Amino acid sequence: MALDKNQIAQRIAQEIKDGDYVNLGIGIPTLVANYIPSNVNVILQSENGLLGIGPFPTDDKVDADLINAGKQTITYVKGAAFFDSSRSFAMIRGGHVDLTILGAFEVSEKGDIASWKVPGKMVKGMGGAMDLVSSAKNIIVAMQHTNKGQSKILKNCTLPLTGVSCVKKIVTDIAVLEVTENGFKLLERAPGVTVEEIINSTEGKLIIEGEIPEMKF
Amino acid sequence: MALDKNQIAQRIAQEIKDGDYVNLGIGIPTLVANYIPSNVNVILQSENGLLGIGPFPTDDKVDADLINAGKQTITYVKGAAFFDSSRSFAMIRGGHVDLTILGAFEVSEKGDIASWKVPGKMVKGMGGAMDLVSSAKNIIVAMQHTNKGQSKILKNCTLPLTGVSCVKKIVTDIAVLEVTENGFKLLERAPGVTVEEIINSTEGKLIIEGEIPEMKF
Amino acid sequence: MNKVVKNVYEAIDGIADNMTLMVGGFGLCGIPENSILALSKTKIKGLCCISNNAGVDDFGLGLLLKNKQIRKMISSYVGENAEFERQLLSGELEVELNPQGTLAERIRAGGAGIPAFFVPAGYGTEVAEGKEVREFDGKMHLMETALKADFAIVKAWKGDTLGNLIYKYTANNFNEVMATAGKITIAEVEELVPAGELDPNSIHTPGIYVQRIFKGENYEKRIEQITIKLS
Amino acid sequence: MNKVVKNVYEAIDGIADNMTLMVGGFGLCGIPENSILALSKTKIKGLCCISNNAGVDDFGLGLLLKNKQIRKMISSYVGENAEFERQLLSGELEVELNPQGTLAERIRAGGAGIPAFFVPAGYGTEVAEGKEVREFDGKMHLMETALKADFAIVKAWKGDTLGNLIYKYTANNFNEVMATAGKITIAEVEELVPAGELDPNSIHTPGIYVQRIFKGENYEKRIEQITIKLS
Repeated sequence: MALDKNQIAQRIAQEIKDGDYVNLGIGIPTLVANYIPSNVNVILQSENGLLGIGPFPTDDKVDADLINAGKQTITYVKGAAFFDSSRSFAMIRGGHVDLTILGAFEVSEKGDIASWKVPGKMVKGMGGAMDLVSSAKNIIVAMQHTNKGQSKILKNCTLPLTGVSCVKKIVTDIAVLEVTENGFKLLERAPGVTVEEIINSTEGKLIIEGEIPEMKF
Repeated sequence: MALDKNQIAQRIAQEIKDGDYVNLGIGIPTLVANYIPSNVNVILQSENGLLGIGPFPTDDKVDADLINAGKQTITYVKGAAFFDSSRSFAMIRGGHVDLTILGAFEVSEKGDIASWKVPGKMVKGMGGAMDLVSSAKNIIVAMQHTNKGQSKILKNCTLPLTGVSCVKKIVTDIAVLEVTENGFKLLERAPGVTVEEIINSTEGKLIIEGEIPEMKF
Repeated sequence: MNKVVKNVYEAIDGIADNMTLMVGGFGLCGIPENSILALSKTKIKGLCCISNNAGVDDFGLGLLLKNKQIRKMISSYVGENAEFERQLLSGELEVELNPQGTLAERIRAGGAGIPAFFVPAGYGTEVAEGKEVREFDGKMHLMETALKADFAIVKAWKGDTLGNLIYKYTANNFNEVMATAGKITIAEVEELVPAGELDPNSIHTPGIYVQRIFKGENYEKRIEQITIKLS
Repeated sequence: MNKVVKNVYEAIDGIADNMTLMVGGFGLCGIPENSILALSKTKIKGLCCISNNAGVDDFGLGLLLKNKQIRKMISSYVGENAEFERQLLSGELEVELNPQGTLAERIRAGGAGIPAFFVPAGYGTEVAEGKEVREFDGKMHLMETALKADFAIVKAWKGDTLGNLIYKYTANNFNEVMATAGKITIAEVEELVPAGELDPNSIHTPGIYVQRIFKGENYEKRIEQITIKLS
């Protein structure tokens, strides 16, 4: 069974280590916050200028001056710090954020990522994605393995790139992949998904060594 | 009569306009603060991280965490702001300080300044002087016109430079000079000092047009 | 040293056709509502606006877009505005997209007297087109250049009569950095206090950067996506 | 996420021969007294210290100089120290002098992932030797490169258990910027409070930059030049 968005988020949450500073992109990555175990202390960075994102506010705590990078109202945790955009991206560019989790349209076997522009569609802009992917110590992509039957795990990206040779790991609806020098190494399968199904859904070079375990939740 | 240090400072104080943000160097420039008329509102910048230097503290107000760039204890005025060194020099380099007043060993007719290093003597370092002279909108130098009979107002500086083509005006113990494209333009004489004495004390090209007034205090 | 202006019209006095403006805010958060509204009531046109986003159809910079007062936007993300899309596709509007961190750093550089600097963001992408590429420590970087503006317009939470500013929470965003890069910086604030009332250790924008300041009125503070926890 | 260390010795654990350290402070103002004193009691030598100044003979970095623990200083002004002068003239000590603003910006760049940038300071002087020169907007600039350190050691007024720091007055100086540029940043603070007690709008150093924090003891806070107004 392919994973749903929440399950992808849940699997990615397992990658987060105690003490990590993490930037969560818009979409599935935002959901990751819901699955971080309570014994894992994590501080979430919001590139619009906050270290220490808290849960969504209750109705009476909504503050227009307190939003995340997805422009949703949020709260902040104890020990949070606010700063301006230049300092926020100095933090990101300087490699101080341990882990960046973001979505993508395509990833190549070299770790290139395309996530911001689809020719023929309105260009909305790259926002902070190019800064994040070019500087993060560790980048995990949350995405669908295929789109209308077409693989999005490719030899080369077909869409305009967001960054090159930067993605370290990918969690899709059917597999966990590591980007290595030799191609995508298959680490785990979604429960009930066969290796053959993953092979058939992957255009880029796939490395399969030994038994591939199912994801555990 | 040549001016003493306090008189040089007093004359320079006349150059300050209401609303100016001013950086005062160590030595004579620091004394300028004593002569700013009370109807002229000026904010003094200290490159170690303060906008809004106040007077020296009374005995009971001395605070080791509150010093100027000369490492003297100071106070701060109402409406002051503190910031770190990178932001302080961003302010300086960005040209936001209206006027920089500093001392010098030598100034050349091109506006070059030498103020930090004397061969054969212990090199203490340039501190913030190179940053200040390369970026200030307006630079006034406070200095002695001669040293042991040798002019310090030169065709070319002989000592290692602090900056090139940057000095706009010089107030010495005997004259006020403007640095122009064609040389030092004599603007004023110290009370009782003759134009001839200034000519004899100046090695660089001196431009004398019409009657040269005495400085007024 | 009188920086306090009577009202928003005095604040925006001097802004003219074809000028470059920086306008603070991220989405609709922390935007200088009063100044934008006042500009939308003028005939000023041909503006180049440096702003992370372009507002929504009927609020923020969307008001100036609707009036066709903007010739060019320099932004990182412009997705929430149908009129914007129409003008872009019709060729009426020029857009330069920058990675958000590069945009912020170019503005900082403009304020800090740094004409150019190197960043990794955008290497190998279309952002790199026409830019100098250089390797440092085995990693490829692009040379990016400083941005300045004729006027920077920012919104702060608290300000004093000397122009010192403090921003609230994530309403800081591009405001603090933009305040440093305007030839003239206009600050509209929710609270205007006498000099000396703000903690000097907690100033975000020292007054040296602000030429005009006024207390804004009737802040709507519209929220793009109200998300709440049901508890 | 436990950043609070027991004492200064745990804080400096891992600092080893020939490492590069950044040490905050301007003159003797805002220096990490506890950490320097502790280092002076170790056998660690061959250090490259990036610090605006070099202390005085018997305080601050002067303590490490006296023990010959420092191989190289990167500073802007080093004038208050006779032992320093002796070692420099004898060739025991290497010194690299940077304009103060360039030094601060190189450190910021190190923390901000900017490998190189252009500044006007030092053009036409001996500081320019060996550096790339480039003209921007009719003005000559030097290319300067980023500085990083194995350890950055800073002193703050207040800190919390997550490493957020607030500096007091001009004791901030190089501390805030250096905190961003250490692979490991050690913060000693006068007051250590639980996370949540500092105003999140007033943090100078967000905790992400600080790996170890402790409450310092017995601050002497020596003053180089006490100047008072007789009133």
